[in-house]
Amino acid sequence: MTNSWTDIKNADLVVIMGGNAAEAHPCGFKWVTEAKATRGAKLVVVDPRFTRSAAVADYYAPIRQGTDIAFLNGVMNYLIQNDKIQWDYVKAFTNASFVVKEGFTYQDGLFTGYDEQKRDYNRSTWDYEMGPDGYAVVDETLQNPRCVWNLLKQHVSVYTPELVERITGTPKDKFLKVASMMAECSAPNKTMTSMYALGWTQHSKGSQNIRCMAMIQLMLGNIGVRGGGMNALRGHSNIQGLTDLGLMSNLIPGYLTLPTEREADFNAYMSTRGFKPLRPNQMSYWQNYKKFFVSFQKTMWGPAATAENNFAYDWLPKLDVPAYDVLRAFELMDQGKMNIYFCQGFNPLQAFPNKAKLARALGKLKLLVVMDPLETETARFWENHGIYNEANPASIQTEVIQLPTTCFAEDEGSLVNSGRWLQWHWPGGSPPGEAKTDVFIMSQIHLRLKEMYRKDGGAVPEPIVNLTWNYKDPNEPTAEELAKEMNGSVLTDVLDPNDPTKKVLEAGKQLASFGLLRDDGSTAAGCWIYTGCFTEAGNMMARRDNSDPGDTGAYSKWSFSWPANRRIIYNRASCNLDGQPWDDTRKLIWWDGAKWTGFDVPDIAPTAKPRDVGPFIMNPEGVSRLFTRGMMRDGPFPVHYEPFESPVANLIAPKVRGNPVARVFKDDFAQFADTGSKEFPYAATSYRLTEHFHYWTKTNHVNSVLQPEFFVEISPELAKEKGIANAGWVRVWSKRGSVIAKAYVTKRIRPLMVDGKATHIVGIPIHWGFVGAAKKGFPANVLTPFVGDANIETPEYKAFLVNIEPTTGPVA
Amino acid sequence: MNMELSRRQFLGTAGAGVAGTTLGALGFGGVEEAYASTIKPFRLVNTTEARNTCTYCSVACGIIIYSKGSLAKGEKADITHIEGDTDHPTNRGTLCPKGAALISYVKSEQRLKYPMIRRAGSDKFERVSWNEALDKIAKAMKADRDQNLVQKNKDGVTVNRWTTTGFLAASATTNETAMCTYKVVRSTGMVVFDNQARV
Amino acid sequence: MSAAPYDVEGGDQVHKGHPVQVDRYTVAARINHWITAISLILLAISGLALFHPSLYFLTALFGGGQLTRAIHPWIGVVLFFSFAGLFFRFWKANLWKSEDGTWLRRIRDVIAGNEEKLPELGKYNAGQKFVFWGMSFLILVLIGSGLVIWNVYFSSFTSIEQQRIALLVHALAAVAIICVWIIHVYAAIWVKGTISAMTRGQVTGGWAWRHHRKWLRELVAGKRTGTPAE
Amino acid sequence: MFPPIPNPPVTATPAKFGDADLVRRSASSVPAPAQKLTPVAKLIDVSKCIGCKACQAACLEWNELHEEIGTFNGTYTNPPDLTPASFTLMRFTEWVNPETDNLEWLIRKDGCMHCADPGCLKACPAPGAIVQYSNGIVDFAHDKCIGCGYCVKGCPFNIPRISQVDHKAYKCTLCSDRVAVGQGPACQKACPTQAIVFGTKDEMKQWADGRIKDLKSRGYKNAGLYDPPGVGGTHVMYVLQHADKPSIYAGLPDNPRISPIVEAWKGVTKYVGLGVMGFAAIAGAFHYLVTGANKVTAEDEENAEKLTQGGRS
Repeated sequence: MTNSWTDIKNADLVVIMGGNAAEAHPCGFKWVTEAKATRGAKLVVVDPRFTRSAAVADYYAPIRQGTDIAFLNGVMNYLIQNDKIQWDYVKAFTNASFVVKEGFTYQDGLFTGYDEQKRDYNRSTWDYEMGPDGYAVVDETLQNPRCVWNLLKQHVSVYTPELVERITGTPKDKFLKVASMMAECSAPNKTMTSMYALGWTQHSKGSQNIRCMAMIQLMLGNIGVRGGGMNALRGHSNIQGLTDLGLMSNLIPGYLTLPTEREADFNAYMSTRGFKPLRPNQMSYWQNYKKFFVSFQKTMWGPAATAENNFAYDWLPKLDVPAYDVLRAFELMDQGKMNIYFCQGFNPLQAFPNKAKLARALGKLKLLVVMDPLETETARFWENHGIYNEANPASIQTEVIQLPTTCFAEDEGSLVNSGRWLQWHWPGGSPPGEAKTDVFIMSQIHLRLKEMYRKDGGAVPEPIVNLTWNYKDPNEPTAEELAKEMNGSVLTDVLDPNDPTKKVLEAGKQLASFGLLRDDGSTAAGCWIYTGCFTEAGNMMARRDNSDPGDTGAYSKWSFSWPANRRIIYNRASCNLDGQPWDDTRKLIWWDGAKWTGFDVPDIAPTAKPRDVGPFIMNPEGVSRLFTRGMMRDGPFPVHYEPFESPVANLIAPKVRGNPVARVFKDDFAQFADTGSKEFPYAATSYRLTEHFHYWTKTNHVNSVLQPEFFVEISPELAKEKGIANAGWVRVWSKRGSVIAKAYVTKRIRPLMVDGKATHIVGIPIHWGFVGAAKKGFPANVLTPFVGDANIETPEYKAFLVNIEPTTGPVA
Repeated sequence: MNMELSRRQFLGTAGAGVAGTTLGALGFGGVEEAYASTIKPFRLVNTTEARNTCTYCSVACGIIIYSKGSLAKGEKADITHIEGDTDHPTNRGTLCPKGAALISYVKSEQRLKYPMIRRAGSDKFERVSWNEALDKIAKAMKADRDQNLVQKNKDGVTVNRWTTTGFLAASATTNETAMCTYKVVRSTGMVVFDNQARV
Repeated sequence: MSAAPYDVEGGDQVHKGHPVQVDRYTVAARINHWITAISLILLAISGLALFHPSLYFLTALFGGGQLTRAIHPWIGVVLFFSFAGLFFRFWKANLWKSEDGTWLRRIRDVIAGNEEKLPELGKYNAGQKFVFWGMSFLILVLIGSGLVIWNVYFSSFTSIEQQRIALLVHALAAVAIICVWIIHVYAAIWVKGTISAMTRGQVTGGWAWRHHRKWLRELVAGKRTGTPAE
Repeated sequence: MFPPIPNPPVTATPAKFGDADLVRRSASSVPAPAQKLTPVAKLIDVSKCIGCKACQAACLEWNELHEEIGTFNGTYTNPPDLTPASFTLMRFTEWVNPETDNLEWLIRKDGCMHCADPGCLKACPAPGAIVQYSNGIVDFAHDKCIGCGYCVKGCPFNIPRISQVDHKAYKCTLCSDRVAVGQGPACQKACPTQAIVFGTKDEMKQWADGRIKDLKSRGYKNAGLYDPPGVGGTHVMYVLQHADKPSIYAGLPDNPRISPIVEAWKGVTKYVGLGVMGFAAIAGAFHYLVTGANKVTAEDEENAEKLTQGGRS
């Protein structure tokens, strides 16, 4: 989230699209009802199903799953055609005026440089025209036909309300109503907030879904302001934290990236991450990359990471592919190219697409290690449960070790909420049986490896034997010790260059902010964006003062928010060019003539003059991007692409199947239903119900009572057509598998008219499996396709094809 | 913790004309010596409180865990109830149907209690000691790493990449656990490393 | 005297002697009667206990409210079948006769005890017949409405509205049957020599002569006479 | 936002009300309380409810109830009906508004309404099994309940359920144990959107006015408060978008009142019945005194003997 849960109360319009906040985040949704009750805010819901969010919405519009970009590009077109743009914001704070290189073009759904074999682009032309002064060329008048604004205008012009209706199935009048409600927020004193989640990410073009809305928010001047922003409603309690801390194939904590093979040495690595400013005076904060990186390396290897060995640059693995994401992991497993796999509080057999493939892949491992507080299907993938999990244990050679871990109620530490608050918690109960913390388990594994490599040597022992492990009890470091390590501390005194008797930084002290980090190895910080969370003043994450001066919803003294305890990022953009708030009733920060001040920590150098320095300090442009240059694999502007399994061909680019650059493994492609398939005529989507939390609450009696049994949702029209009775049994099958469920015939799902043809929708809730308190049932991933988003490989769970028929109950 | 302040804050900022009068009114009847026959004694009396965060979604609602016995005092603590924390700015004491049932997660019959091993071809899990389990894991890792770590690619560039062992990190563990996990995993050169964020 | 005996029941017999003794009820009939009588009394007590708060203390006799609630319907079942026994024994003799009309028309003399002014009667007079048929009808009503409000087993078979009606009907019928019972018991007390009919099974010839002369004549005429009971 | 009630106490706290505050007691009478408590109420704003069932979960957990895991029965309403272990239930209705032709998903939290004139209490034959406090809470005393199910017949909202296990009646207590220490009910504490708020009845009515204004401004011209006078008002009230037709909300009674049949049964019948029976007994006694016993005379016996000797007469 760019803003926070509590900030949503400041919104005038809440748009829930690509998510279902009321159902997935009820207590966060409270702030929507609060905005409605106290500000008279309006709530708009755009969703294939009439959801619980829609139940309390002021306006609901249906949409076919996987067509959000067509809808949102249509909105952009509407805003431009009707001149509903916050011009001062767009001109000053976006790259609308930047001139794009000659040679960049767009045609038939593809941009310049497409290579069909590689399913990839040569993105060299996707960039700005550079001037002789070394800066990007801009045209403040927006007259230049090649400036971003004019290219965008042209790019979205095809998405007329008529075309939007034909693609999305959203009736034209409903589309126009939603567009006009959004358009009202182009006024500087009206803000709209976007609340989205997996409804946008779980598509082969998920990243572009989100970009679309971000661009709309920029056009309306809603980024950086109270009650605005792009608010990704993260799913799990610390998924934000685990991402911040880089527990991903290609990441280093704080959104630094792992080297690739192309970066043979440290200088090559740094040269691609220096990010010189593209306009005069801009902060281009990534210029400090080396400070963050070196401080991280010092955390890992301390004294062993020296200037001489490039701070142990070579001890980091270098990638040969963009990432070894989960889909690639299971593909490799299925090819027999993996031997050991760890699942730490994770149930991939239920959570990843194409269960049949997953089970097959797990069966090819030598060793599977499961660390979890609860029983999972994954740990028992080898167990036979009839139709729910057909397996022959004797033929499965995988050894499985299941380790009992503590849960939230029994451990101490911090979690990062969706609004980037790091909140500390204290244990309340004793662990059951012999359950241990994950920290204990990881430490034990490391200490054993370290010992073996020290004694017997082996392949490249250095990174392991030199890993810093200075904890009071090496067997199980405390949460505080690790928190201090994340925050970072001074390793060697840093003296004042002008007065060497003065220490700028004193060895051993906790760092107060990442501004103090250095690239010479004198500071360490495990995760630079967290620096400030555990300072000499103590544990900032444990702060519990819930006062809120100005009633802004910032709660700046409650816990700690990264970066630098900032509650709304890009908050400089809440003020006009002269540093005064766009809306006096929604002050956040402002320029008092000498410095930036206000209720939140300014997202800009405190003394940076308003007219000199742009608000988007992480970007070398100093402004936000309507045109993303080469930063996204599938284009600098969003294009409507159909899902890989779609009931219709792409109306704007009939030749393009799915997202043209999304990675698809050979065998998986063979398992996709054809476009407009007769065999699989219905558009399915999967989702979670509010009574459940993914597959966890299966093990929980109360939640199993509240929604006990697997069912699928269909419209009365489809039920009639197929002779399906409410609460009767049905079989639903895709090209990958088949499930048996009860049918819920509901008016909340309606067939949509797509390009003149009625398209039926089948809704498939997730939750059920073969272990737990709940009734046995099928997980949705029996049906879902094995393909991910082109940029970040999030699987396409939200749009695929199935067939359905009435049947008799399961015989298990 | 400053709960008195927080309470005033909430009542103050509530703005409603009726703010704050509720509590007094509820107690208007004055103090009864004995409970009425129908009124159960209040369950939370003499329990220990612990401030915690709901483990489910990232609204991260504040919760209070009530237990018999106090960990702070080094006793065993048995959790008897979990309720929303009114002092928390985001949830103000409210909880969703999952949060309101957190205790049935903590006390679930499917909670794992002992390390278990399922041997190749077997159709059941067997108890195993922590030491045996951890030794087995570490040995298997070293063997695989020594054999399959890619030290240099075909162009002779040092890559120190380990792709035959993978690690799928959690989504609800603490940052501190994550930091520890990152150090241990990355120091081995493992690149098949991912978490729930992807899904 | 050639008319076929029409309300003599099996077991009825005259014994010559001084005084004459007449068998009126067989052992089986008496047992059947007393089971019914006891059930009815228990039902009345337990029912009244739940009918009016001032009588709730009566639940103590059954071991408290829960047990009273549980037992009452079962006693009802016993009563139903036991009374059914009586019904099939007595229904024929309780069919309406012309002299019953006359008897009713002279009800004032009945109440005043002027037997000589009344017609000769068979085994039962109209009052007894009224008690018999009244009981029969009310017990049917009570068992029917009782099943509807027998919460433990039958609550799901009827709507709450139907159960409300059943409750009211059950209460009214119960009041009625208790009144009938009072009349029955009082008559037995008032008319001396009656109770022995249900205890020893016999009445004296004089009693039969006074109250059921026609029945006595038939017994005699029907040669249903035996040696003195010595 | 309605001011949240502070976190519950963990140290012994004297109950803020008790037996001295009883205003009604089933099948018995109580002395009028010295002073009346301020009436409390729970306000359920259906227009704010997202049907998440947090109230159901909180109720099960706080009251330590064990509900069975059921089956899917063609609706989100689970379990399908109130049970001795489910004091409250979200009832879902898919209603197409004939005026706008828009689908409206009406979600009503069902449970005890805590009537000012409680039909359950009126019907109950067991002294003290159902009580009413002067703050409006209607509560069941299970040690006194006999499981007859009369309360079920007395209730205009079909709320109480009889356990087949211990044969006692169960329903929402308004969390009397929580209210007694100055807390709100568990469901209200949990409700994510504050669709459930708790306070004095006056505050709730005042709060409802604000909500109704907001709803009217959004086009719900019939928005209103459900506080049915037929049962003397309730201590659980609803804000409805369509207060003109409560029955569209899963059969919420339009004009609830204690059934006239129950009134007749528990009213006139009770007294007249006793009267009639008493009269019958007394009449008998009186008659005996006046006419004396109806005795068999010696003459009767002789006539009988003559008859049996065959002598004609």
